[in-house]
Amino acid sequence: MIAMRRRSVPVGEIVFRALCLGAVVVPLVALVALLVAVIAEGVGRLDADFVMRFPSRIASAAGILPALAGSIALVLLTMLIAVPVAVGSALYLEEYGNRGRFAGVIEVNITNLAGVPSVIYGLLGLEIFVRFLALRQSLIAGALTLSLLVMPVIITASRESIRTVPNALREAALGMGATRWSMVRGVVLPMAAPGMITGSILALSRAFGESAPLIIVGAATFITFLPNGVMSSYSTLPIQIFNWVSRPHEAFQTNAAAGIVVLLAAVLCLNAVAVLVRHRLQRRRN
Amino acid sequence: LASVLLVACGGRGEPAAPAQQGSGSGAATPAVLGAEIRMDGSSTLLPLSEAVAEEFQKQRPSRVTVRASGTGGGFQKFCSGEIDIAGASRPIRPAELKACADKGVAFIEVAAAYDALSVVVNPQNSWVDFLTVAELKRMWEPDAQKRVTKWSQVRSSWPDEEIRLFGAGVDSGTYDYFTKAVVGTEHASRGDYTSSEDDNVLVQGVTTDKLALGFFGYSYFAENAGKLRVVPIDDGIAENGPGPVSPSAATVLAGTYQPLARPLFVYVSVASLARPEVKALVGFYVANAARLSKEVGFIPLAAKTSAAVQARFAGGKTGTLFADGSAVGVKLDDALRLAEAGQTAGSGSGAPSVK
Amino acid sequence: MEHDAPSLSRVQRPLAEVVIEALLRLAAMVSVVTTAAIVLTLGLESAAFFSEVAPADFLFDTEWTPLFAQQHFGIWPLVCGTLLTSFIAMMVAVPFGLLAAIQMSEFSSPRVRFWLKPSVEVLAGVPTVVYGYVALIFVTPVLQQVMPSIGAFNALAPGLVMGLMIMPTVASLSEDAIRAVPVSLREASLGLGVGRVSTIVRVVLPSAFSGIAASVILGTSRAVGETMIVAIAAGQQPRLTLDPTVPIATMTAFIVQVSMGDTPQGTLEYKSIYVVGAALFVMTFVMNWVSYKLSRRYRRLT
Amino acid sequence: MQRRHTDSAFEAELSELCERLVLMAERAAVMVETSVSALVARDTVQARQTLALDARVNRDELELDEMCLLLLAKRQPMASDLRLIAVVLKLVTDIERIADLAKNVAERVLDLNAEPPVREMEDVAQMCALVLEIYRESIAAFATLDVVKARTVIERDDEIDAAYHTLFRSMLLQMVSDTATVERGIHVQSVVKYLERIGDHATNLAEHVIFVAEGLDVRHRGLASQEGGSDGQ
Amino acid sequence: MQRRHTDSAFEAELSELCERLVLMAERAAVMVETSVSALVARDTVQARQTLALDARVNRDELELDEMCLLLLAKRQPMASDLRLIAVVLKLVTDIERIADLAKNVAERVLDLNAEPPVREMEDVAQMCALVLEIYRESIAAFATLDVVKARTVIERDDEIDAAYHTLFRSMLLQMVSDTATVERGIHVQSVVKYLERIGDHATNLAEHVIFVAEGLDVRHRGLASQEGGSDGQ
Amino acid sequence: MESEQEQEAGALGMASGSVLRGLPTGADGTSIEALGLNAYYGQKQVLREVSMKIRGGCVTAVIGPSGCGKSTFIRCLNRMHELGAGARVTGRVALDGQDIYAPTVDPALLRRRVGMVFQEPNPFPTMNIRDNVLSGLAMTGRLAAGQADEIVERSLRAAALWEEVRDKLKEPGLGLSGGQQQRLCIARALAVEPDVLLMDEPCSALDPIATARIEELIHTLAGKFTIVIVTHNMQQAARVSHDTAFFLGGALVELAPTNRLFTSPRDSRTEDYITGKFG
Amino acid sequence: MESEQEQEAGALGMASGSVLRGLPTGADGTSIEALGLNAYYGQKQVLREVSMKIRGGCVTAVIGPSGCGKSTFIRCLNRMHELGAGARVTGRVALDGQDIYAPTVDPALLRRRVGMVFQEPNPFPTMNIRDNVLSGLAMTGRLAAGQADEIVERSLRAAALWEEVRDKLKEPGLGLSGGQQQRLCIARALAVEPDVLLMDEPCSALDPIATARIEELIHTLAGKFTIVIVTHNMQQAARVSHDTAFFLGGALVELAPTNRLFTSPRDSRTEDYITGKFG
Ligand SMILES: Nc1ncnc2c1ncn2[C@@H]1O[C@H](COP(=O)(O)OP(=O)(O)OP(=O)(O)O)[C@@H](O)[C@H]1O
Ligand SMILES: Nc1ncnc2c1ncn2[C@@H]1O[C@H](COP(=O)(O)OP(=O)(O)OP(=O)(O)O)[C@@H](O)[C@H]1O
Ligand SMILES: [Mg+2]
Ligand SMILES: [Mg+2]
Ligand SMILES: O=P([O-])([O-])[O-]
Repeated sequence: MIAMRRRSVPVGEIVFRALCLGAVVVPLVALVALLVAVIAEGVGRLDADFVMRFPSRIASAAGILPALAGSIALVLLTMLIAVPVAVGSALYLEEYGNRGRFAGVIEVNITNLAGVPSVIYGLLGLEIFVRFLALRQSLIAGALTLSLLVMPVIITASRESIRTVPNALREAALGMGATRWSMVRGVVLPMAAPGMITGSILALSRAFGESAPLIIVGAATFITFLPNGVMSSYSTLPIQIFNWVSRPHEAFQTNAAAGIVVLLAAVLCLNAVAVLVRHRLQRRRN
Repeated sequence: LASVLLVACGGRGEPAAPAQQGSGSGAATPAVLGAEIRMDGSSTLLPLSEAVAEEFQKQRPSRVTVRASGTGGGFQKFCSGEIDIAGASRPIRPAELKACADKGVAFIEVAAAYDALSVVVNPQNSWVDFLTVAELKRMWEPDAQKRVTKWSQVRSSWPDEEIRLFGAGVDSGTYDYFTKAVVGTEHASRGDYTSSEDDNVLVQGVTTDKLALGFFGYSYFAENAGKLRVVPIDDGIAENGPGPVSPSAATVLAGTYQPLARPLFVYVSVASLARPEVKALVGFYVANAARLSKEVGFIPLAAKTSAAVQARFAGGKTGTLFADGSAVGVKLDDALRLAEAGQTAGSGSGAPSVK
Repeated sequence: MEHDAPSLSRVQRPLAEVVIEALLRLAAMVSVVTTAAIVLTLGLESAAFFSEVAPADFLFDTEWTPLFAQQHFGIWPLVCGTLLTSFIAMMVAVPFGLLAAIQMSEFSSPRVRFWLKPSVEVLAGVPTVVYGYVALIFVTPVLQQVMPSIGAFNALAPGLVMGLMIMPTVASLSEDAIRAVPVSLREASLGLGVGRVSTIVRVVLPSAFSGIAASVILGTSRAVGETMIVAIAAGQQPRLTLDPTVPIATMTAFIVQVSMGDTPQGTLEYKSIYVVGAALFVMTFVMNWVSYKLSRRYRRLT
Repeated sequence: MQRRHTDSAFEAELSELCERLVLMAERAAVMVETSVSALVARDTVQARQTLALDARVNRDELELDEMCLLLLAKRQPMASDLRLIAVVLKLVTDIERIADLAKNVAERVLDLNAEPPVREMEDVAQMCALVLEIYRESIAAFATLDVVKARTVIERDDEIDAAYHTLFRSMLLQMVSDTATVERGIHVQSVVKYLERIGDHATNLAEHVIFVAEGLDVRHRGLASQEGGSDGQ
Repeated sequence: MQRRHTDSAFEAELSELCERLVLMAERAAVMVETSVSALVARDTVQARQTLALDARVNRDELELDEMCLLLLAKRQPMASDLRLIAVVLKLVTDIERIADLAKNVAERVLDLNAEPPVREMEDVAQMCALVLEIYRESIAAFATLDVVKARTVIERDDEIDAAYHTLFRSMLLQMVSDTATVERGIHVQSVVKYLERIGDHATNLAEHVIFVAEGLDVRHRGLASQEGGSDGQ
Repeated sequence: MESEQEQEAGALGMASGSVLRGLPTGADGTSIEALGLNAYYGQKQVLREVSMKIRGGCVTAVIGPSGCGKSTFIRCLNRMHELGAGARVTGRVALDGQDIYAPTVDPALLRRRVGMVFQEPNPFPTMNIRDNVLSGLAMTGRLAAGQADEIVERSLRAAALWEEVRDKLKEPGLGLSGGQQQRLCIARALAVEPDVLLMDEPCSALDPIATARIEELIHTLAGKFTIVIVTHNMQQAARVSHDTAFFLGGALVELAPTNRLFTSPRDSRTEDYITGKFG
Repeated sequence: MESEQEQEAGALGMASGSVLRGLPTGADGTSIEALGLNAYYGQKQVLREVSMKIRGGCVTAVIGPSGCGKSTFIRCLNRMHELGAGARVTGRVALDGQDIYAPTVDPALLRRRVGMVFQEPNPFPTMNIRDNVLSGLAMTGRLAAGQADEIVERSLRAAALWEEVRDKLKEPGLGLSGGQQQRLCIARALAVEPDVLLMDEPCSALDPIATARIEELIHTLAGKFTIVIVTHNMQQAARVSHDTAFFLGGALVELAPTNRLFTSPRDSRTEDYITGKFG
């Protein structure tokens, strides 16, 4: 009979597990530290005035109203453009496109677009929208640029979501004599919607925090008004923060921190909503 | 949906206060504001332009955007009619003049304030007492690239340590002016330094680095005076004051801080002036430039000069005083005097005259 | 037997079907058009660039000063800066990401994982301008305490922060790959009397290798393409160095730097940001493609 | 068998199988009854009727066999179901044999009726009644899978044997005493023998009932228990 | 059955089943042989040997039944496999019955041996040889699933019947002529009857061989074809 | 082959009232006839010259080893096959004599007459029980306003599910047990009033209890509909069908009355398959 | 119960040389005895007071409806159960008399003696055939230098796979067919020289041919190892095992010699289950 006695305490295992735990805890602690630091720095500036005021050369009088309004307008416009196109695109690729070699090309194409650095979209927007289409540094030019940027995100999420719709359901619908579109509308869309919404919210959150391409397509740094149309100039919250960060005056760094608190609150809320939607989706699927 | 979420989330940190009237009073009635007034150009001038825009806003709600693409970038847009007002930290160049003329853009040149390009080092830098223009040139000229990398190469008594340079971005008028004044050729400098349109990069860079040396507008120095040490400059010309001179209102107005003192301008499109809100804004600009200059760290024009400028604007005098481009060391007063004498360039040479 | 069977024939496909399909196809074309537009813009401007600058200079010169009097067009300083920050970032992201992935997939209960994964993913959702701010305002001063010689702008701080930002990408994708390794493989290994750590290291990780590799490459691609952090905190000075303590410029930072001054179209500066963009695009494209292939492989494998 | 099969079709099929077997058994019983009553009454018509009934029982045999095969193919029966079907496969042979024996009786009747009566047949009728009672008992035991009843049947086989021997002896004495009765006597002895065989088949039926109900094979019981110990290679 | 079962264990089990059945059948054949040879030789010891052999056949019956049940439970047999197993279930009963009949013969031998010889038994031995030949033929047909051989067996049953009738008659005549021989004559007649029954069982075996091999149930053939049309409710 | 089927079905000795034989047949149901049917996936031929007649109102089971083309065959009967990439069909399939592959035939209309039930129960997860039943009509825009309730009840009753769900019609279909879900799917298919019901291994995802229920349901549906059922469980085929077709390598090997096929197949390949001689 | 098992196994009338009875048994193999075994997932108890003796050198099949705790039971026998979140065990399991839940027992060492084969064939995808066989030894650092080839051949022979793979030992294990993969997994388990082999539905993912091969293999392994096999195919249990245990609701209902259990179970719940009375 072979002994089953333990010979030694597995030190290696303990160390390994500690390392793994550390790998999760340390970044989360860093995140929390970061949040705390930023909040500590910025919370003093954070009041209703800060949100309701226009920018000012005097740090303590400055506010983020036009930037916030610009961000919201820009992001809404972006969603308005990107979501229908992306969802339509995902539907076409999954439900209509013949799954041949061409589909493979599109697949790689979209995967690649999702990984193209945002500055490249900025360059594209600058050349195409700002210059070629002469939209100048308008809200719509920014929104179109961001749309292209977030579209792959929504397309990928939507396609993944559509793919989780079992083929059997499609066949069930077609098998009862439904046409393709009535099948898509009746079966695929309702099932894939939560995934699409999750993807859209994540895209929204990304667009909300994006700044590099907007710098390139010319968001304004100092603006005294709220956007009043798609051709309006605009600023956004990240741009405003960037602008403040770039000022050598300490008081503006504080403003930047306060702006960051607002930005983070918004972005984290969006993430949380996305997580919740995803969770409900998973629970419904079980 | 998204917007509701957004507002709800954004509002979570804030008490839901009624919209208080801050400095942006009247912002809630955008319908009466008219078209946008677009200001762009010099980043040096940005603090002043922002201040003007902000104060003007208090008087008359309007839709003003201020960008800072740099003087060169500003002129590019100005001459293609994209913007109404271009800030500049140097006079318009002949090439830009021609571009404006080609597009039929007539303008009025308004001197706004003086600036003193300040050369700064870290407060811990104990060795730099002053710099001569020749030394600056040795540091910054194109040939210095990759060669002049040690303090000791500038002046042999200085330490044999790396020299880290920070300077304005190449789109800026500041850069143009500095290169012309120091190197002698506009837009000619070494390339291996930290060049940024972002002044904070420069301030931060010098603030935190003992081996650093940088140059930028006086206002940025003034705002961070505690963290920087400004270096007196000796231009070697006796009439500009003997020995090294530090930048200050006095030295600039006295004309002794040479060659790095310079006037700042705004250029206003004549076509845009037809719009009352633009006219009002520029009027406000001219009227308040002196007061606000001081506030944001510029050196206001002398009262006499200021009056001349206002008169020029009121008279709708188009064209530039500096048809041959920026002239280092030329004093604004001289230029205005010459202009008074009818020797203005620009209205005659390029720009179509406006009655 | 012929009871009145309903006819099976229909004259024409319903119009709505046709219209909808056409609309959807149009939407699907957008992404193709986007790629084409990117390639075209970058390509055309780059071609214009190379009509003025010899490609050899671009590839073999070691200095990048296109905006200055002594123009040099060697891309390497920018590439070097990019790779340096990316390398630093990956030095943070890979170990942390991988170990975190193991922690989440192997050592956490489903409930804990349910909270842990989104929390870690939040790190990737923080806007990059915030990270830039953090790198500049918080991290660099801390680093200066440790290494007094480090510059106010350097590759290290943004690299580290970028690592924090990319870590969830690596963690999340690796975790997917690790979790895609069937439980039965772990059980098979444990059932042979193999310990847990050995099982993870010798069975689970090798099985998830292509997925993990895909995540690392994708993370690298992110790092290479990341803009704001380096634009804010790395300084903006292209130089061919591997020293993480001095200011450097990355490809992305260069583009932003030039763009902040509104660069006149048609000038060499304008073209130079496109040529840098093109180089960036090629680099990230290759990485994305490899990552895609690898991730496909692990999906097929499991 | 309190609980029912989840598959109600299977349940129905199994009970149909049992019912069909009971029906077939009853048909055979009727044949026995008719044949002996024909013997007693010297009724040739009744004897022929008995002969005619055999075809129906034969068809029952074929059909029941087919049903069993189908059930085995369809249902993968296990345990008691399996035992039941296997037993039905065997019982149809027994019952068919009973019907055959009844047919044989009827044939003897025809032979006997061609001659003058050899003796009173009351006692044969009595034996037949006994056999039928026991046989029907065994059918009932099968229909309800009643083990107690089945054991009674098995025990009562001795009564049949006793009756058989009595009758066989009495007939033998008559034949020895009167040569003229030998041929007819042999016929009567055959009939009695047939009845005895029917009793044996009834016992088989009962043994199988116990097997279905309890999974206990009680055939050759004495032998199995005798040899169990000695022959375990 | 050219192709073999994928599951070689199943293949082996099926062939073991067949072999065991053939072995059992042969044991029964030996019993028949021994019992008749005891009859001819008036050999009480041999008769008792026959009786003893029966226990082994009985155990064969139980074991083969159990094997069939296990195969049905384990293998979900279909088509020819299913038919084979069902048929084996039935055949063991036939074979056990053959053994029983041999036992009965042996019992008669014991009875006869207690009395003086009644007649020469050569003709009975001849009939037995015929029955055994046919029976063994049917076993061979089963072992090789030889349908042609099986049909021969079925046809040759008439030969047995003819021999039976001849012997029965001759014995009857003797009994009628000599009352003293009645009791012993009846014993001999029983033996002859038993041999005839063995022949019937051999026919059964052959019919079942055809069913296994061809899936064709040839029992009661005449009847089935007569009634098929008329009785389709 | 056809004649053999019908002849045997009548000529078997057993009384037709027997439970064991007792699957009702509706002799006038819709018949389907395949004639020289070939099906392909790209270059790969998966059905070879299949010709067989499916008797109207009967249950026909299709058996055969994995990959022999069973699913493909029944998917050819309502033109679901052609939905796959590169899928192609040649030959004729006649539904009551009408060629379903004629160019004028709209597959959607065809599929309303030839319904389908799949391996996994697949109620639409976003719909409640009632909406699931009505989904076929709703998606084809044929749901008349007042009839909904009646259709729901009728279909659920036909699928032997009404009693179990009558009080929870508004609950999601996924809340039901697997077997109930499958019956819901059958109800859904019945709601569009098809003539033919194709079932592709409808019980293979179900436990024995649910399987028994579905088989019972097939018993009650037989006669009202023509049913074709694919199954790899031979016993199931033996239990539920009148006729059984055995496929091998894409070809039809034997089509015969079920009771005959499983006890006495004619073709040695059928014999080999059902007795487990695959090797 | 134990006594009944052994008594019946010996006392049955049939010759022990019969193929039908002919599973070899190794009477001196490692026996396992569970005593009052309870297993839990969090609050949920999934095994209730299971006490049963698994005879050494015999094949014991475990049957029962889905979710009755079959898998849990055999996973308690090599302490794989406790790997699940919230999983807990009380009671005793003795391996040749030694309590495997004693605190001093190292589960890893235990599992080397009690090997396991799973439902899905799961060769390590990153290893070739040879490395798969050696993986157990290699990963526990017990692979002596010169022995590798011999161990590979011995294990593969024991798993009846040697002839099929001897020429492609360097090819990946995933390249084999499903049935070969499962035999590879068995070879892998055998390479660490266990005394007991636990198999959790080892054929449920395989086709009938592969299943037949594995069953054959179990026949040849029986006697050399103590084997416990979970299966939901009653026929399979009847085919491969000496003893069969029937579980219901986490409790052991009946443990009996296989041949008896399927033809004449003693417990009416067993009877009901194997005759299909679930409702
Ligand atoms: N989408 C497809 N593309 C290519 N070949 C396919 C496709 N679907 C099925 N096949 C092939 O067609 C053949 C027949 O497939 P089919 O699904 O009809 O078989 P089946 O008899 O239903 O098998 P199973 O019992 O496994 O369901 C198989 O060889 C299969 O590999
Ligand atoms: N990880 C788990 N967490 C909670 N409960 C579980 C877990 N695994 C199994 N169970 C529950 O434990 C009970 C027994 O499960 P087990 O897997 O042992 O059943 P089984 O008899 O093997 O069933 P099957 O035939 O489906 O494999 C089931 O009710 C199951 O729901
Ligand atoms: Mg199929
Ligand atoms: Mg299990
Ligand atoms: O931005 P500048 O003022 O330096 O042109």
